[in-house]
Amino acid sequence: MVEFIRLPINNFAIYNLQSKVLDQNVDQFSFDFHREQAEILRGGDELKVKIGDFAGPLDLLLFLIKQEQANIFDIPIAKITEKYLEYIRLMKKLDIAVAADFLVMAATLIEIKSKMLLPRDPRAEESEEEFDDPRRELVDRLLEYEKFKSAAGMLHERSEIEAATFTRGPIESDENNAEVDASVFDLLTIFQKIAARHAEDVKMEIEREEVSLADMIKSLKKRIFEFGEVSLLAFFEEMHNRRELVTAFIAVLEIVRTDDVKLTQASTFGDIVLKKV
Amino acid sequence: MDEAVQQQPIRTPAELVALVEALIFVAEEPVSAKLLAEVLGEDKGAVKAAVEQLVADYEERGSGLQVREVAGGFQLATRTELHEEIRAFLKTRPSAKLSIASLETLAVIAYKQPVTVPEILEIRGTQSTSAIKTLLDKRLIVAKGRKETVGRPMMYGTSKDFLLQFGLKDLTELPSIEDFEDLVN
Amino acid sequence: MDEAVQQQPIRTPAELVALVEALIFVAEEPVSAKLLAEVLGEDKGAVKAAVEQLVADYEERGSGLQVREVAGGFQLATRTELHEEIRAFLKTRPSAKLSIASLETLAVIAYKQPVTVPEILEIRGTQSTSAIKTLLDKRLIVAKGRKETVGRPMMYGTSKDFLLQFGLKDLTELPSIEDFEDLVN
Repeated sequence: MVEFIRLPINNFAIYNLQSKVLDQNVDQFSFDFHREQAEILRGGDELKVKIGDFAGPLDLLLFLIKQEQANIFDIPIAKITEKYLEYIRLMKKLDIAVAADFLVMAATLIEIKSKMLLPRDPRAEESEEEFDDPRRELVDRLLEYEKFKSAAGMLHERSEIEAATFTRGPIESDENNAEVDASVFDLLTIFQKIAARHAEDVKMEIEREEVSLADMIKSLKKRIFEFGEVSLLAFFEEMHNRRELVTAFIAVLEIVRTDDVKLTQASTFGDIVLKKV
Repeated sequence: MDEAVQQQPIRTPAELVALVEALIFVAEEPVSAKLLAEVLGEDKGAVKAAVEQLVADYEERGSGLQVREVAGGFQLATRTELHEEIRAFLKTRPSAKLSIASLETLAVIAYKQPVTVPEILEIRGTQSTSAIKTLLDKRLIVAKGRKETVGRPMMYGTSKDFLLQFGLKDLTELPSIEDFEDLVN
Repeated sequence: MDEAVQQQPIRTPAELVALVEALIFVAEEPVSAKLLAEVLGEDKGAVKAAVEQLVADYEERGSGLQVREVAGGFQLATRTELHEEIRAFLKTRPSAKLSIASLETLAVIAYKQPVTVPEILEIRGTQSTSAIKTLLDKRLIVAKGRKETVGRPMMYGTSKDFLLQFGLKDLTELPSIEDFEDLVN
């Protein structure tokens, strides 16, 4: 019911909601999140709610700290925790799945808040510097995270510039084939695809009738004497499953042993041809 | 396209030459002056003049490239005199790329090694002989002895070069299904 | 290659510039000065000078194209200012942008490589598996073996495509992560 449009870097998202939600209660969206209020845009029977879109709990925290114009080294933890929980409640109201990481952070914030309320050990008060601020670890993480967030912004700008340059169209000397440059990730995904394909084949196999060795020998003999020679590759490719293939293989061995037929191969790994002598 | 025409952009002749050059460069096939004029919302005569200017520019400065008219359109191409060096260069290109069939076969061999041709056939559902030949030629796989079953088929496994090309220290570094479990689904 | 070196072709500087131009054009990927020198049997210094001349030539005549250094090689590409007309011509829309989550994950991988999923989680404070999948699909990152710790998790690093798509000569061209600290405070 919610269409989620991500707008990178701008840090907000637009949610399209069914009118049903609109009728319920508009008040619930009056959320002071973006620079102004969350915008509610009506269009036909759709309701769009524009609220902050955050890449993770640290992203949200940084946004709240900036919105409150607070000092990152002295976070007003009670206020920020309250705002943080408000956001999560809004997400839940909008029926947007809240990632577990956001909930973990909520718990961390509450824990820090309660620690801040505890009276300080009077002995520690002698030197202010040694006071172990419960916020310290969080601040360190935020500072570290913010560097990478800025780096992400830099990458975004670079990709924008890059998207504006184009390389030449195909020319004659390019071999036009479907070749791919592979990584180990490709190997694994390809292997999984094959395995999935194979699983389907196995299901179908059950329905097929089995060909007896005698029938196989008969049909192969008929072909050899009709056409003079038979490509083993082509013959084996006609087989539908492993059992048939084994039967076909034994049939070839039988024919070579008992009849005037020989096997020839032009090159190593090349096709093998069954020929009438 | 109509929008462009209505806009009637004001471009200097030099700007038009540059644009025409860029469009001929990115095009997938020779581009006609008519098409260029349409896209740019310019007069066909102006575009023709720009193309002529471009042809002359490449000619005059003794560029390794030329703008030539072919199949009713214009195209950038290398100058014919340079064909020997170009051929020599194109030959040196690393052929590390693999076809889908080879890649599938390689994937099966990597994960199921040591594995025989009939076993690969069973897993892939198609013949893999030419793919196996390619992989042997590229030294990505090697024969690993014979399997002690009917017919004693040859078994294949990945080579040292395989590890090198895929940047693996050893086979235990191959990603497993579990590594990507969350990612792949 | 040895043949070419023995031959010691005598070319004027202008001829070398033209040849370098033609080879950069035909190559499907950026070409390094080293490879050009090898193929042409020329001194690497002479080739570098020729490339520099070529870059300057394109710049000076206000061409719609540019010769630029990216992913360890040289490449011909259109000038950024012309992107609107080129898009209209190719009828392409700007490619799908990466989400903030993917960009952040990519930033962590670019600066901390080789890096494991738990390490990325640590910095970003959130699971990044779907972002990693996206980045692998787009070939911006590659698996770089396993870390020798408990569970031997896969490590990730950036790919050549990353350099290409972000217009970087090499990883050292990335601004230092500490430079972003000043912006923060």
